[in-house]
Amino acid sequence: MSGPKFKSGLRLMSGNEAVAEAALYAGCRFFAGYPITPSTEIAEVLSKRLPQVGGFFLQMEDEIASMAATLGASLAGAKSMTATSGPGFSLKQENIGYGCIAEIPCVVVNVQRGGPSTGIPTGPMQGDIMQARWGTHGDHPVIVLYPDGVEDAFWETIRAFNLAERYRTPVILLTDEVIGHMRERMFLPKPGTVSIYNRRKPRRIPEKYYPYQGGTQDVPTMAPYGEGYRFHVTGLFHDRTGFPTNEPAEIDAEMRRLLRKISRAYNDIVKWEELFMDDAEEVIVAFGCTARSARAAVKRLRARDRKVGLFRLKTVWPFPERALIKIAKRAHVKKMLVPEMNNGQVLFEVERVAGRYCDVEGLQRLDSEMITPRQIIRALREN
Amino acid sequence: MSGPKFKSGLRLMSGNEAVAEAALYAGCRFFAGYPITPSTEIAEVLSKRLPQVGGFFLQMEDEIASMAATLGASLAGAKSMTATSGPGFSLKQENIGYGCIAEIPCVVVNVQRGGPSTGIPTGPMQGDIMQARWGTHGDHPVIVLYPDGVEDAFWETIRAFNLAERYRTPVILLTDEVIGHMRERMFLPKPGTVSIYNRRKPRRIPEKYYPYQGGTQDVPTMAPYGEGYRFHVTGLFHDRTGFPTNEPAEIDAEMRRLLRKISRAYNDIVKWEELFMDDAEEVIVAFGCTARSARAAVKRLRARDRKVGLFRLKTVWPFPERALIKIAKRAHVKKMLVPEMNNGQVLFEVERVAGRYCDVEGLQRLDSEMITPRQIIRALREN
Amino acid sequence: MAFDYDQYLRVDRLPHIWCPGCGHGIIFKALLRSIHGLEIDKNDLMLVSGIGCASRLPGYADFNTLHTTHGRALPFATGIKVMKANLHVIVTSGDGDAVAIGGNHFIHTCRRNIDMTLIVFNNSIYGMNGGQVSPTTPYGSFASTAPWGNLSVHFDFMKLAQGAGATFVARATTYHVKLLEKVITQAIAHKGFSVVEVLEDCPTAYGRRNKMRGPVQMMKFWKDNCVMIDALDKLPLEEAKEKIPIGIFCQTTRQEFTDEQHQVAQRAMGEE
Amino acid sequence: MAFDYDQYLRVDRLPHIWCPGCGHGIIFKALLRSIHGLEIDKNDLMLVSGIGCASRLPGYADFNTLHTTHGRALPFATGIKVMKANLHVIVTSGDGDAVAIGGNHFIHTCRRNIDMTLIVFNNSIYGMNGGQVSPTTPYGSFASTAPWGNLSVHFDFMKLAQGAGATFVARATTYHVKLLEKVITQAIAHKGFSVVEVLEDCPTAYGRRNKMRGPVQMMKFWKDNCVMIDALDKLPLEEAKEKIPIGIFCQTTRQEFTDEQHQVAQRAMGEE
Amino acid sequence: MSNGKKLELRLAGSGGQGLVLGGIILAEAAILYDNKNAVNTQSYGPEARGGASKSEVIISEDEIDFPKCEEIDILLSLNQKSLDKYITDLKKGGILILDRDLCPNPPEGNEYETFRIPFTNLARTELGKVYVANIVALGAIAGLTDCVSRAALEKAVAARVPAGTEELNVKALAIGYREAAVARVDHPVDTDALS
Amino acid sequence: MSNGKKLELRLAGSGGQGLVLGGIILAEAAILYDNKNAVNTQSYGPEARGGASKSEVIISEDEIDFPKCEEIDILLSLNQKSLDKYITDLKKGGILILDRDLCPNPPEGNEYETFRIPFTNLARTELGKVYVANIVALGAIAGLTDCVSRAALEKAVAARVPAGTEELNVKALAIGYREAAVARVDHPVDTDALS
Amino acid sequence: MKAETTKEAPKKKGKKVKGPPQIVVNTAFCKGCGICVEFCPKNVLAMKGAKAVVIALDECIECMFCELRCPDFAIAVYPAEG
Amino acid sequence: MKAETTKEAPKKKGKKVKGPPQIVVNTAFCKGCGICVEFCPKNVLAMKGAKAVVIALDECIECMFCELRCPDFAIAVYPAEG
Ligand SMILES: Cc1ncc(C[n+]2csc(CCOP(=O)(O)OP(=O)(O)O)c2C)c(N)n1
Ligand SMILES: Cc1ncc(C[n+]2csc(CCOP(=O)(O)OP(=O)(O)O)c2C)c(N)n1
Ligand code: SF4
Ligand code: SF4
Ligand code: SF4
Ligand code: SF4
Ligand code: SF4
Ligand code: SF4
Ligand SMILES: [Mg+2]
Ligand SMILES: [Mg+2]
Repeated sequence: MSGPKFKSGLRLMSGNEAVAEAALYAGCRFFAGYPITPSTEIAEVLSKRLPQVGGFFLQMEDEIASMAATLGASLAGAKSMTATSGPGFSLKQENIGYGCIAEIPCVVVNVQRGGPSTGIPTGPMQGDIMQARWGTHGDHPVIVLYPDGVEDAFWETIRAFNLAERYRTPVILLTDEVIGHMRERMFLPKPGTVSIYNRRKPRRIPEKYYPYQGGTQDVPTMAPYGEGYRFHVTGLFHDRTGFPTNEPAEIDAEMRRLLRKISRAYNDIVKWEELFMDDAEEVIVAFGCTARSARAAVKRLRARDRKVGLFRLKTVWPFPERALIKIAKRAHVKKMLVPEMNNGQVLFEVERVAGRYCDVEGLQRLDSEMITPRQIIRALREN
Repeated sequence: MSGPKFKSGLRLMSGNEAVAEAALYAGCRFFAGYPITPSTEIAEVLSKRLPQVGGFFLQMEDEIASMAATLGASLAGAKSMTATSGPGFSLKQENIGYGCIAEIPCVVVNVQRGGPSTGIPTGPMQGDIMQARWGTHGDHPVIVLYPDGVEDAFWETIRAFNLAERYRTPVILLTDEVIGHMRERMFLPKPGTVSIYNRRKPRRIPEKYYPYQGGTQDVPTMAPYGEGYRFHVTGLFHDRTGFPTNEPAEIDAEMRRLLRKISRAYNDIVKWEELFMDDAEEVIVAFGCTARSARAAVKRLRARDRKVGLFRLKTVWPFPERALIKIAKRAHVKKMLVPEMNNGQVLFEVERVAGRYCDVEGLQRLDSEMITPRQIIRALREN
Repeated sequence: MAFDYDQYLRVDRLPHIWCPGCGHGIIFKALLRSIHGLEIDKNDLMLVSGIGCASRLPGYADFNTLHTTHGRALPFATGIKVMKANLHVIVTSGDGDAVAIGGNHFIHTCRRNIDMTLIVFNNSIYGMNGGQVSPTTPYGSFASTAPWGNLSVHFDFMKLAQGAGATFVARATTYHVKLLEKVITQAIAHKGFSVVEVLEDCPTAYGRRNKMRGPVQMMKFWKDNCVMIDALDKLPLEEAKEKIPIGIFCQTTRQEFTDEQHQVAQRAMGEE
Repeated sequence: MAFDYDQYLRVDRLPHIWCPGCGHGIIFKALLRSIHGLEIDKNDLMLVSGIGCASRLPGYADFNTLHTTHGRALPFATGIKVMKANLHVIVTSGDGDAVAIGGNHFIHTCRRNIDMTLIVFNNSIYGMNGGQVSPTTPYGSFASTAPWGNLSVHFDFMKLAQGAGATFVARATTYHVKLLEKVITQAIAHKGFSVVEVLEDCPTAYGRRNKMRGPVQMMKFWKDNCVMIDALDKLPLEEAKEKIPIGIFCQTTRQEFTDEQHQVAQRAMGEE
Repeated sequence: MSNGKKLELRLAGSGGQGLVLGGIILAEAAILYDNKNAVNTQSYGPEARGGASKSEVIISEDEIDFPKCEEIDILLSLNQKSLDKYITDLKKGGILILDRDLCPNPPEGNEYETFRIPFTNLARTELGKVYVANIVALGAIAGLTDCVSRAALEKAVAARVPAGTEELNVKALAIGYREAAVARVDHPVDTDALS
Repeated sequence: MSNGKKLELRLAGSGGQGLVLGGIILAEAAILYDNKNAVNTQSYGPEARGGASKSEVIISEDEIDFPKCEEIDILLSLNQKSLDKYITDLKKGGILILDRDLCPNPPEGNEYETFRIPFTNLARTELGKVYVANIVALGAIAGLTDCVSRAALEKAVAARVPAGTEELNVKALAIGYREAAVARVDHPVDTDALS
Repeated sequence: MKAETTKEAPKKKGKKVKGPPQIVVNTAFCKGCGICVEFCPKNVLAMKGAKAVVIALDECIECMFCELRCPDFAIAVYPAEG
Repeated sequence: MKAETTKEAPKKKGKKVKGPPQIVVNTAFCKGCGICVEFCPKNVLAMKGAKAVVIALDECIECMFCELRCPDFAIAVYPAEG
């Protein structure tokens, strides 16, 4: 972590600023984007900050080009990032899929706004949870993180880069208009004190390098372009050499390795936070800005001796399904409540994994206003 | 149904040809597309056929423009369609979302190929099931149909247009490379014998017309542009007049009506096919080309007195969840098997709705080859 | 004579959201006068836009109006025009809408020569989104995403449109209001695709960052630096180089796309 | 003297998938000779493509190679070039890849003047996808999606590139192989964005539908109808109008994008 | 606010009146110099200028979970439109601080402790710069409610305003404090009771 | 194929050899003129010309569920590459029909009923058009296996080939039938046993 | 908007009025940009607070530029008849 | 491809060879497009079946056009030395 431009210490920062600053700590040196409310400040901060640390900021002609340039820069060896919101996230999908199959590390930030379509650009919603998982065509694994505040946004951004580099894959960092724009206390660490993962480069000589040979961890090493390793990258199905194949057996092997490389790393990737969970009879499963409301609700209810707990998703995908099943199976757990600013997206997953062990209910808000602690309390009381 | 160019009778046709021809029967007079394997023949047939019935075919500069022009033409009063495959479907998502919130009827065909990304353009897969539901940002309802053969493709295309017009919404017709390219017997009906639904136009005078007032069915009437009704359409949240609003209560009302207009029509929209289901102990839930394998497997097993049945989704979204729950609750139903050419997408839904009542298992194939009847039989035998 | 704008306005939606001195309103008014001058029935006029400050315009005008997605107004409009050839279709786009995200549709619409008019509200910036650099921001200018100065040369709309095959290409400014009305009128009357670029000010998002605080200052800039294209030759070369030409750059005719589409249908229906 | 192509080929991947007589192979070879002539180290050369027949080229060449998504080669390449300024970045695109779906990236890359070379394999058709009409298909020609004849005028690449601000713009054909090699060499040597359009044949998807069954016939067409741009003046006007000009259309210099990016970083790092 | 409770403030006005900055300064004063916790959020419409926009600050010594105001203790409004729109969540007995001239119609009755101060006019007449009205208002808020300490607020203002305008702004702040002090003479405020 | 069973045929060769059309003609003969059921599928690589491609036809009197071949009864191959790639699913005792010159290495042993006929050469020498080799092959397939009736096949060919070439193609078909007839003299085929 | 006053416009917009020219500023719409003031060739207009006002009606030559350049539909000039 | 024969190329590609010019057609790669044949100014080449063959080596003027225009890396001309 070099460069004179890191100022550690206490700050008031917005979530978007924290994401931008964290990217620099994580080693990001390339950003390509197309501005869109409410993610724009990430681009604005980085347009100023990246050159200060010797990096590059490109405002491209659209979101598709932004995603493409982000992937290109990563192939050339950079840690790279792009940021957007709903409409732009939709446009990036094709190239996100490319990044997954070509195994190109990068971070894609989606600061969710009110949708569908143009919706309400300046208002928050959480309607892109499923899109983050299923937005591009074809099956592929995906890592999606979702912080719930400024400090968390900072650390989850760093985690996003580390996971991207470790697993050679695009990582999606979801936030929302509330997290993105709200300003909170942020303690910026000393540069150099943050633990950073850099992609593994090949140790073999170029002639023996296979850019898509998974090895024991299923994650291939990655040579940057232009450093003596001349290899081929394609979005077609390919074998370990990177060249296209039509052979069913090879396609199958590639797909299964891609899926396995993420599924086997469940413990490393999937994180969550528990609050008052030990004896909780009612469990609120929440994420992002809505987890703030849930936390307030849980504290207030605990003050009234209600046995309520909070299970906050930090990793949304892969879904923390093993953890939730365990909890749902606890004898004293009666119900899970999933409050979301959408029509019930995570609710689907909780129903799927926990539905056979306990009651699962949703609480949805679709008007681009935050769910309040009171609403959650009311929802628990009602049932 | 006019025009001299409809030739009824027995034919050998491919699925893509049947979709194109059915569109004409349904009254489609506008198609905008960008060619992509394996959907291209739909465009090719329509480039020839549309002008013959007085319609218009536009090959646009990309898929985004194709989707936009398709929506524009519909607003101008035409039944319109576009067709694509994986990568193009990803690109169309933003404007599909626009079509949903602006309530613009049209049909979007996705002939699924092998993916993710460029994958294997000439091979089949079924990896876009979830994308068809969740591909665009923000929550909105969606109608997705999936035929399993040429004749079915013909009739489901007509149903897609009818549903689009009846519910003022884009309807997605999923097929796959197998259905699209395979040639089968097709009996083309006499023009005029097919029942066709046309969008309801306003009966009120222009001054009293509200383009987004739902009425009892929640579906607003629709005036075409240029016929004396001067109204406004936007992708922002809007009130019944069509003009933008930031008011939470109005946003909420709009979102709930949008969702309700589809959910209340469940019985009209959600269709499926049952084969040997009455006494089935093992139920195969299948769709598209894989349903062909499943049907073969069921027949062969029935010949061996195994109590196996087939539940074939014709409507994938909204998911036939009520029907499946009823079946899963039957005492003699022990298991559901979901064979898919993807990593288990419909499996998620079946687990969610039926998981608490019976065993649910998946059978996945990821190598761009069809699941064979033998594989299905083996999967049933194993457990 | 005071022009009665109200006849074309959705008066209950006014005042508009644009900032004090924003050029968008000046162009809007010129457009309404042009439409009036051409005696186009309100029911026969279609206004289409994408996303941005400029793109809010159709919401205020009492025609058939459509506010689409960012950058996609032209293909939406194309679908409409082909189906309803009798409509006069006018697209109002910001510079970003038209040639950043919308650049591909722009060049292809020029190429097709479909009978529509595009009016580009060129304030050299992304106004609505808060002042980010645009493909029309001058080299070296500042923007919220160009804090070190813009590194890229801006598009010359006139050259780009002609390079792509447009048949009517003109430029005016919000200072030159009479020229503006005149070229918009000619553009709408033109059979084929017509592009009018209007140089205008955005005090909020552009001016503020580029030492042009007020709209007045920016309009003076147009006044002092723009010259009618046919007067350019008469200036000494050095001086001419410094000037921004305005006026009609190109006006030709060739096969129009909607016509062709309808002719093909005629041909095909005839062929038994 | 027989040129040793093998030194630049992934020989085990040959023969290539292109049809008999497809122009792509001719251009490929000219490109390899140009690279050789410029004495560029194989490790310092980056080939990027989109999707299409032409886009399969990088897979056969022993450089750093990248086969991206349809139409997006240029922005991928931009990311690479900015990060690794020492790489010679060459993009090989089909006409559809470059100016149908990729049109926006094309004009913006021209505008930015980033030091890369784009070679457009212009066979006037979507070859790989099976013969659909392209923005470069001549007006009136037939394609699988233009059974009634193509209704749109095609782009003039040379005008479009110049209109968008490219600093090196040239055209050659697969018949004029020596010119081809020469302009590719100059394009790669050019500091800034260079565009080379190569007119070539696609017997399978284009020729077949347009009464040009064989590649030979198409190459003869280039031979008979193309004229060096500087010789055009010497022809009688009527005759000149019928000809297709080839050669270098534009060669200028201005600030290059990667340089600027690096200079800004220098500036910003200095500022404490 | 000497107890551990939390205080909810809302600053309302139109785009361009500097209330976003106002919220940031308050939050920064609390966090960086008063060693408290704070959260600042905003909401605004599509207009770049004009319209009704708001900025909210919650100040507390504990963690702040829900970041939006639920029951507002203090509402500042710099124009009538925002006052009408955003007064709803002000709690009974809450403190309402208005720009006297730009909010000609204050709520009737005495549900709220209302203070009407001509911020914009003071900024124009005493400092010659309308645009520091927001800072005058900050001074008045702090002076009326002790939500942040004066030393903290002065440092926060100086750190956030454009270089070269520190003096002007600290003066603006002082004017705000003066107005507050004057007002409190006739109209005592129980700052301890806040929240 | 006089019983209700189904017959699985695969036509293999390289792109451009007309096997897609061949499959269509066979299926159309079965459906439109023989009043049977049929399904035709294909698979091909990225190459527009060359490579290994295949076209499959299943003919049956019942519904055809699974549309791909599982156990092939009849395999035609017009080049060696396709033969090598696609022979795998030909069932034991199945009928293998090869272009003699373009498939120089037929499988060894007598697992299959193999017929080697110089389709391409016949088309070139007897008709002067290489491109009707596929139709010659269709004639031979039908002549060897009776998978569709001759009347049906003739009608299907005439309906599908470019206008003006009907005669040429029917002649090509006749040549195929002749070759089949000749071959069956020495090499009897039990067409009833098929499938 | 209700708080602000609007000078009443002549009954029939678009028609010339009798008597001297009339210049009407709709103060509810005027955003005070100053464009009309700046570019009036005869200094007929001035800013008062944040609104345009007429200060020298007699000087007006009815060139209409104030109206044409006002971005806010806020100023209208009704030329004198004849 | 194995079924087809390939004339062996001179050991060192890119080097001039001793003796008369050599023209080598790689029949495994030649797709028979006929371009080399058509554009050889001296009719040195001809098609035989679907492959190019040399029929008049002596006529060759070493212009290289056959090689330059062959799309398939299938023909190489090794000029005579000196
Ligand atoms: C797909 C997408 N990307 C980005 C945005 C965010 N956005 C809204 S308006 C705009 C640019 C507006 O600039 P311009 O088109 O020049 O219009 P102006 O506001 O200057 O009139 C942007 C980037 C969006 N709405 N949709
Ligand atoms: C997003 C997307 N849309 C469409 C396609 C289908 N497609 C593949 S190649 C191609 C066009 C190829 O034409 P061109 O770029 O001219 O290259 P050529 O094959 O002629 O060399 C198309 C439309 C695709 N792969 N991806
Ligand atoms: S931000 Fe700029 S373009 Fe948008 S309304 Fe304000 S002045 Fe006009
Ligand atoms: S289809 Fe056309 S472009 Fe593609 S390889 Fe064949 S000849 Fe070349
Ligand atoms: S009409 Fe002309 S002279 Fe009269 S006030 Fe307006 S600008 Fe001034
Ligand atoms: S131009 Fe219009 S908005 Fe501006 S000051 Fe004059 S009247 Fe007011
Ligand atoms: S080198 Fe020239 S002369 Fe010799 S064979 Fe080739 S084309 Fe003919
Ligand atoms: S040009 Fe090449 S591929 Fe074509 S015939 Fe000659 S040697 Fe063969
Ligand atoms: Mg703009
Ligand atoms: Mg092409």
